[in-house]
Amino acid sequence: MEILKHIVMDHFAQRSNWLTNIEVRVKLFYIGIGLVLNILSDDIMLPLLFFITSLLLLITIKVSFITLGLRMMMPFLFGIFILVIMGLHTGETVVFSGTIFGYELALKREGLQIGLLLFTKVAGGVMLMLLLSFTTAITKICMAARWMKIPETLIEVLSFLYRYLFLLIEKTETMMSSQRSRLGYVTWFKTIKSFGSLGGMLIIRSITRAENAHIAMISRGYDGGRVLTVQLTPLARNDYAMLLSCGILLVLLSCLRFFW
Amino acid sequence: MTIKIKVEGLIHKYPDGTRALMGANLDVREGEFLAILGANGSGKTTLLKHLNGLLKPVSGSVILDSKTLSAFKPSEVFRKVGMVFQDPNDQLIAPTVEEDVAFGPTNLNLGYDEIMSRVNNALELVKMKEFAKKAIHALSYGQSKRICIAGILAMQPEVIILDEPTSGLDPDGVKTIMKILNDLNKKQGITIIFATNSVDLVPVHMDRVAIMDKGIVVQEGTPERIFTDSKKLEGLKLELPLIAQLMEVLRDKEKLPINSLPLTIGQAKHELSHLFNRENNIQHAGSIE
Amino acid sequence: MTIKIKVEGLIHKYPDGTRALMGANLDVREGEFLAILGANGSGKTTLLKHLNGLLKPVSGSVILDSKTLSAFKPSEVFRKVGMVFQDPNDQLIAPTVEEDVAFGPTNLNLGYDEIMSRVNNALELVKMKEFAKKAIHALSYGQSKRICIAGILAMQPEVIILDEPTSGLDPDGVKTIMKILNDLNKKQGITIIFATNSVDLVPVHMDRVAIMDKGIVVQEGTPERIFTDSKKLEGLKLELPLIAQLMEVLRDKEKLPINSLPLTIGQAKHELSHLFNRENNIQHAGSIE
Amino acid sequence: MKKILLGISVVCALLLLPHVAHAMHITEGILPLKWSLIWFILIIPFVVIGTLRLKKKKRNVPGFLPLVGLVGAAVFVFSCFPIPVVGLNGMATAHPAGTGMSAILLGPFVSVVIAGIALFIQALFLAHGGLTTLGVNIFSMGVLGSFSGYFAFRLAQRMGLKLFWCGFMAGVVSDLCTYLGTSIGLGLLVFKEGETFSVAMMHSAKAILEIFVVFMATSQGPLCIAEGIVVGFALSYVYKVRPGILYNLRVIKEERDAIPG
Ligand SMILES: Nc1ncnc2c1ncn2[C@@H]1O[C@H](COP(=O)(O)OP(=O)(O)OP(=O)(O)O)[C@@H](O)[C@H]1O
Ligand SMILES: Nc1ncnc2c1ncn2[C@@H]1O[C@H](COP(=O)(O)OP(=O)(O)OP(=O)(O)O)[C@@H](O)[C@H]1O
Ligand SMILES: [Mg+2]
Ligand SMILES: [Mg+2]
Repeated sequence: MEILKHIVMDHFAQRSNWLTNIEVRVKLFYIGIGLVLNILSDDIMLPLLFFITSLLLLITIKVSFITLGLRMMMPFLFGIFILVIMGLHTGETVVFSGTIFGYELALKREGLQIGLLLFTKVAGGVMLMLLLSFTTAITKICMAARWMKIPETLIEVLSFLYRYLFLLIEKTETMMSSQRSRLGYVTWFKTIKSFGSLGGMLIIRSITRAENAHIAMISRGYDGGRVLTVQLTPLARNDYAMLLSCGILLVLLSCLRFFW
Repeated sequence: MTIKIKVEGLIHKYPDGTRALMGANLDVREGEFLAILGANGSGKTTLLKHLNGLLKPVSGSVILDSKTLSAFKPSEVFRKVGMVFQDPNDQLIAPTVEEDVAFGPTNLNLGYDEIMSRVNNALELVKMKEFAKKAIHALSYGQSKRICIAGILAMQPEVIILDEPTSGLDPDGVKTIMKILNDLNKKQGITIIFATNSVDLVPVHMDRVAIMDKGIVVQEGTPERIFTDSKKLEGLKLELPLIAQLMEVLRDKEKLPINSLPLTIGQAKHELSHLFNRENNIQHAGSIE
Repeated sequence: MTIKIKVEGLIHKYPDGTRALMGANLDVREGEFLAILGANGSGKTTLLKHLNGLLKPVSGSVILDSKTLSAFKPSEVFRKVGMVFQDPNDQLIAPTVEEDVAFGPTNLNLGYDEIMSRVNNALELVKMKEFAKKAIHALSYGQSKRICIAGILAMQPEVIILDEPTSGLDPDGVKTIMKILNDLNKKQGITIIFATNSVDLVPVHMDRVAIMDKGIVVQEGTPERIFTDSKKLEGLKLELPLIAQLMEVLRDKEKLPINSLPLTIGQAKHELSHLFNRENNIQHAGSIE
Repeated sequence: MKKILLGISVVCALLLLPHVAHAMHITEGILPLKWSLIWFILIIPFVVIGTLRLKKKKRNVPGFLPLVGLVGAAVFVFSCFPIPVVGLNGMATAHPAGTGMSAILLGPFVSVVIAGIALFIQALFLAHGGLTTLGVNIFSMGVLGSFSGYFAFRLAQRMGLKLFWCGFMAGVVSDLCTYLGTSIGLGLLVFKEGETFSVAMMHSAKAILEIFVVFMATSQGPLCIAEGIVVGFALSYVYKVRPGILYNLRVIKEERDAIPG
């Protein structure tokens, strides 16, 4: 639960600043191309560049470093893990070797180099993603998804899920607190059992809520049609300008590689 | 006054066999502010859900504008009669305020401009205009309540039904909601039906009261007619408004000469100061004498 | 009187950056019935959750029985301080009433007989003995509320914390719960802390009041000391109890000679009958003269 | 000296693993474009069928949309339960996959869609997983997890086991398969173009196996069991309290009468 409490929060995206005000399609375009270039890259400069520029952009809107650090932690650990795995499995030049639990292991230079590249790609890619999520509310993404002709049903499920996620987290926390304050989590088995009934309650709660939500929807005239309503305004001139400059920037970035 | 909604002999049985309504009768007059009182489980919510056809009765009928409800298309009924549920989290389904308020009008198949103007109007009426772009989960309880009302207002209904809209709100929040509802009732002429457990609100804001008990409406009338006797109300698990309780005690225990039972602070003030002045005058008269 | 719980400079920040407590101070005395009032979002729930360690403060401390909370094992704290949350559905964990009340004692690793006697006692105290075998989902709202309290009582706590236990209950349900709590407080000597939005309950049942605003406790004292002025309370989004509102109007607008502000029906009756009798007596005296 | 360094790095990896496995999803940036596309193509049929089913049910079953959204949210929250387990790395908390549960409640195809949406949200807002790695993650958690869990549940039911054990099987199997999927996704990274197919496969298989073993040896092995128990308990809890729910979702065949009050 701690994870959720700390991280599922879009309040940065709810604020108003120059990054959140950029048209969502422009942002998606930039981030999308950026992510592809990032995984295509075969040296560490481009990923690092993405990492640094995104970080700088996020700093301009005063994102707290703690939040940023918390979100980067998991991908970084994963990156280190990949570094070790690649080191163990790829290449010829053995750097270190030995046996552990009777199992022969050897770290190789080439593998470590690839691992390092992957590590920077993780850093760059994740920072690009964070740039998107810190500056774009999920509803904007839903709108853009509709514009991209993603099936409406999927978007509706996404927005429902997102809408009720916060509520269920809060409810679950209260239920957990009340179990905890009656000592439901004192031993391992009790903990597992308490989680079991918590899971059960969660299912029951979500289903009764779904029934109530459906009744409320019917009473507001819902007959199986659309759920989401507000549409994107058509792209304006400065959106195109932004799009163009992003495009030029990306082309420049990927060309830059050849001069390194 | 014309009858807006007429409920006749409504009987409802839930799938599990609970008989929640046992022949309820009720008249809702056009343009009135009607309170529905009743103990927990007396069938208030069940009755309200029949008024816009969310539940279907086993027998009996609901007549809206002198036409039985089953003769309407559901969408027509929902357009005329809007319902605000007790828990705002059940009702707010879209991720942002604006989208949620637009949900109803969209289902009416209006044009985009019409939808947006209705959304703006509704938000204006509940004084939440600047929250249009906010995420629903970032609202406080009282704010969500107001958005629920806006969502219904955007459908421009003739009747609004509210199920315990003030429970869990602080005194200031209660005042705000009641002010909004009173404005809608008095200025826009919307008929309001309001289920509640707080008897103290009733004499201040409502024109008429219906009391439910065990699935039927046992009494109907003006607050002055209904709130006359604490004994009878106790049997219905209710009580007099606090001011009335005080005045009743003064009348019955202290034998003060109070005739009609004042229910609100205004009435009680009037009555008591009157009484006091009379005493004073008598005393004055006495001393002059 | 000994201090049971002492809260010193409590600051709490939710993960999203909301500063819900900004240095709250509070003394809870042993055996008292303390009300915590405050507008929606003023930090009542957050404060209460600190009192049994469910939340950890950023800074400041909670001292229970003159030992800081962090020096206790969590299970010890939960045994001493029980908490009843607002929504009973969030708390009833087991499928039947009996199993649910037994949940806490079972986790204390007591013997079967001890568990059963505690369950029976607890159910007796909340007057729900005959419901022992009922399924949880077959209970009414007020009944579930009482089972929640029983579940906490079965752990034999020294302090019970309740978060808005009366919201959504009918007047009769409110009376029952308040009677149960009063008995627990007066007869069993259990310290009770009670967060609420209904100011009218406070002067009738509670010994002391703490008022919260924007994350701090801004006032603390007896109801008589706190409820003196409607202006100040309005700034805190609260109001005087209805009876006090009436008496204030009589005193300030009608210039009736009322000295202290009566808060409950009993006090008001006393004051008013006194007033009228005095007048009557003077008048009498006058006419004799 | 070298040995010590190696030892340290392996121990580091082992210690880190539970945290990595926390996320369970392959992080953004790790897959090269080729693999990323291959995985996306692999999952397309499942997602398309799932979406079509959703669409059809949305039209035919009133209230299906909020149901899927809410159960999806519930499963999302469920997958964040911090379950304490003991592994090689000592006491740690791990998170269940949850797809077993959603597959039981909503059927495997819809469950794939739900998993996809959950993964999308996690990628963006938790930085768990990623956008270019969405394909492989949906494959391991959504497709493998859902179908294996669903079939394990139905199989156990066919064998006449109690509901608890059916849920247990679903939880354990779907969790194992999810990790297997993640291991495959990671292990295939060492697959090299230059080598002959069989040699490259050998290498990859070795890597897959190693990763999987490391996963299992740290907290994730015990987690499978724990997730099984939790899912089992949760289902039997629902069965005890509101059997009608399971019946309406077609999880169980006959509706037992409500508990006599
Ligand atoms: N979905 C349901 N299935 C079965 N019984 C129900 C259902 N909803 C309500 N009931 C029962 O019907 C009766 C009337 O319930 P209703 O909710 O209408 O009462 P209420 O007056 O609104 O009470 P409250 O003040 O607690 O909201 C109660 O006995 C209740 O237990
Ligand atoms: N889990 C949470 N995360 C972030 N902010 C929160 C959380 N819970 C409460 N808050 C915020 O903290 C503040 C205090 O909340 P709290 O729930 O303590 O108020 P309260 O006095 O109990 O209000 P109410 O009368 O509505 O119950 C509010 O501004 C609220 O929005
Ligand atoms: Mg009701
Ligand atoms: Mg609260």
